[in-house]
Amino acid sequence: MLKGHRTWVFANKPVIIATAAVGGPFEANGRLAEDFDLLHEDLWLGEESYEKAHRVLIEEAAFQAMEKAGLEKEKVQFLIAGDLINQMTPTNFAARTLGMPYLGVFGACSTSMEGLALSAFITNYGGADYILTGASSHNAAVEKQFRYPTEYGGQKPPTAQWTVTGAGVAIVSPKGDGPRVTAATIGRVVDMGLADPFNMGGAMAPAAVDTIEAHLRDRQIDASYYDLIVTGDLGRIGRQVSLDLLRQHGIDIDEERYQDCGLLIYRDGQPVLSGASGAACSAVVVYGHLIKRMRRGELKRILAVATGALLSPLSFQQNETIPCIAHAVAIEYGGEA
Amino acid sequence: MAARQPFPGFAEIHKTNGLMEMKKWWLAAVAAIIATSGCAKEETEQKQSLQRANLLRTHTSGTAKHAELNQGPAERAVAYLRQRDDVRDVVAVNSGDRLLVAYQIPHMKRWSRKQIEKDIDHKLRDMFPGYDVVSSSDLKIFWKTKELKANMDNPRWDERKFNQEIRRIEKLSKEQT
Amino acid sequence: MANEKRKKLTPVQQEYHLFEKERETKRPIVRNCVCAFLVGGIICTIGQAISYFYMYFFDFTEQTAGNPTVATMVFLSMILTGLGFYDRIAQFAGAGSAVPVTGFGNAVISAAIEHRTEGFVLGVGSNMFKLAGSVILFGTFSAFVIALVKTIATQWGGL
Amino acid sequence: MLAMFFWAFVVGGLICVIGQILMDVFKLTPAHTLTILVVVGAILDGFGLYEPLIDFAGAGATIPITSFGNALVHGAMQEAEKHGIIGVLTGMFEVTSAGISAAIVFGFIGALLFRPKG
Repeated sequence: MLKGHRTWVFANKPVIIATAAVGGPFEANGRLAEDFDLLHEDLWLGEESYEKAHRVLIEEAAFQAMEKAGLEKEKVQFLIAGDLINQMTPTNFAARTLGMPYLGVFGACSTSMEGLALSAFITNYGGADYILTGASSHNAAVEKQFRYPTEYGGQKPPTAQWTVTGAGVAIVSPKGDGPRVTAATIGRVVDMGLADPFNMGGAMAPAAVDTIEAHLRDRQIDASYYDLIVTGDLGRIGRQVSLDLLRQHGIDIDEERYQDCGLLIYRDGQPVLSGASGAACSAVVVYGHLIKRMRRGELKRILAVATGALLSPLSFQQNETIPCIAHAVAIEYGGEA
Repeated sequence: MAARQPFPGFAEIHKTNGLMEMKKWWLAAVAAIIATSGCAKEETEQKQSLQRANLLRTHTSGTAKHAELNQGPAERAVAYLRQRDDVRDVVAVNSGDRLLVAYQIPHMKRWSRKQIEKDIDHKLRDMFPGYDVVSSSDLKIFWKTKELKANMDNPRWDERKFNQEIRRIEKLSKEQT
Repeated sequence: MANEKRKKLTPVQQEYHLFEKERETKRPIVRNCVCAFLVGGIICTIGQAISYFYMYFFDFTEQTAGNPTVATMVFLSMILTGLGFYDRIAQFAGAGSAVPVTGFGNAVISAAIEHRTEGFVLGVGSNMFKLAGSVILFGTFSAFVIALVKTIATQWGGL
Repeated sequence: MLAMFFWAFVVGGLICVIGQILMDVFKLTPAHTLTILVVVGAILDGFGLYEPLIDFAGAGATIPITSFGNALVHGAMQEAEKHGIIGVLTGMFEVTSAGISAAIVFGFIGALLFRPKG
């Protein structure tokens, strides 16, 4: 049901019955290593190319989630997923392996919540019994496409971010036990004219602020309604900028309750500069870490705002600025749910 | 590493033992290269200081022992270059109508190396009109000429061999990049 | 250049630019310059040692020792790139490892390694110069123009 | 010889600092920075200023990418002196060939031996 301008409130509250997160070697050294279902110590995952390794990440996460939910892959009606590589081939090939009816979605690093919002919408209206949704990225494959060859010695400025290697998926169903998706706000493209591909956090912050504001306004709730508002991959700079922007717009958020997936995933000592990014960043943190915390009862209501920078190497080279987007999904567990 | 639950029949954690082996091998190779180049440098310096001693000796004892190799012109060239303030070190040999002069320019004057070279070449040609003069400020030529001079006392060296060596150095000095 | 770009933006965008700039982590320029100086200097010193090595043990003069030295440096760059060290050094050294010829070698070699998965002809062959190509292009073209002007000036300038 | 090492270190280091400033202050990509340095090297040689720098600093001037531009001009000029204007075109890679051919050969060998580590 549409509420306000661009927020869906789901009357049937679709359930996230199972989630899974797969990570690479860098994530294994990170802060959230315990929350992954599977960690690889080799970036290649034994495959011939990084793109193939990327595909394997998605497949593994999907199989893990289905096993946890006790589902055969034939029982899952739809797969809604995406990644960052050209034409989304890793996800396409994973969909070939999985053999499910498939909707490929692209929202850059906001793909995870875009997929979750769509899945919740479809299941809420009886469109499916089970939908598998997720997002993934592979550090080396993404670097290869968006930046330089992985072994190229180009110094990254302190504003740069580290692309997460991993995949996070969730299975959404109209019934079952687990955290429930209660609302979702679809973001619009916001472009504040920043053009530095090594400062994505700064570029994406206004998009996150725009979506958070719209969400709170549409639902007519206060920021304190949520135990945690978590942004996708704004990093250190983006988080600070968005926090200040929100305050400037009169939305007071407790700093403790405003976190960023890109800052949660790694340890302080890891050389990630401004934080993590990538489509997998919000996916593995929400589906791996936060859903687990909700199940443990530590968090009751969270708002996950995945942010995406909709650029390509081509658009950057043609001096285009970076258009950004953010999608917000409210997940609640316990209490009145 | 934590939280690894291999999925039966599907997921496998791929170890990188083979790669590690290779890494070790390469490291050893790199270490060897560094070690050898380090030694080489040391040797260079040692040898050079030895040569300096040699040069001193040949200089004081005089090189005119061999009647067929009268080093008069070479000594005159050395004497001339020694008094120039844009020459730090000099060594010269002559044989027949060939005069080979190698010198080093003080480092801060190397900026105008080309002009100094040209100037010295002109001056030497004027001083020794009957000679085919080859002069160079190149370090390699300097080393070679020194070596040659040190070998002059070697009884096994005859004039033919000596001339051959001079021609070789000459060719070297004319080589361009 | 940055200012020109900014002029095209709407006032709201301009305001955000300033807002964001204030909160941006500044590049540690002084630290980067010191690191670049040290690492760049060390690489050049190693180059000097290698060229003395060639001069001492082989028949190379100061003039001709440059070629084998450059080749050796590119070889060392290949080893470091292949073992995955060069990009680590570069994150610390910045231009200190990019400007020396080892950086040129790294640009070629990293691209060659990276695109090996696309095959040797279409991958390695056609991507090898995707980073270093611009250096070769502009180096060659500017050298052509300069040499042409100089030659014309010396040949017909005297007329 | 010690003086040579010292000045190679200082001059090489300073050229790298110029590169770093281009990258950090003017926010140029590494590719732009290196391109500018190569062109600067070529221009300096056009005015006959790069050779003295090489004489003075040795590898401090030959190892940075600026020497690439210098060598290109040098090769072209050498040939031009011998064969006139056509030499400009034919002599270009005479001197630089070592750097480029080494990069090509070792690049290919690298691709045969290594995989990117990520």
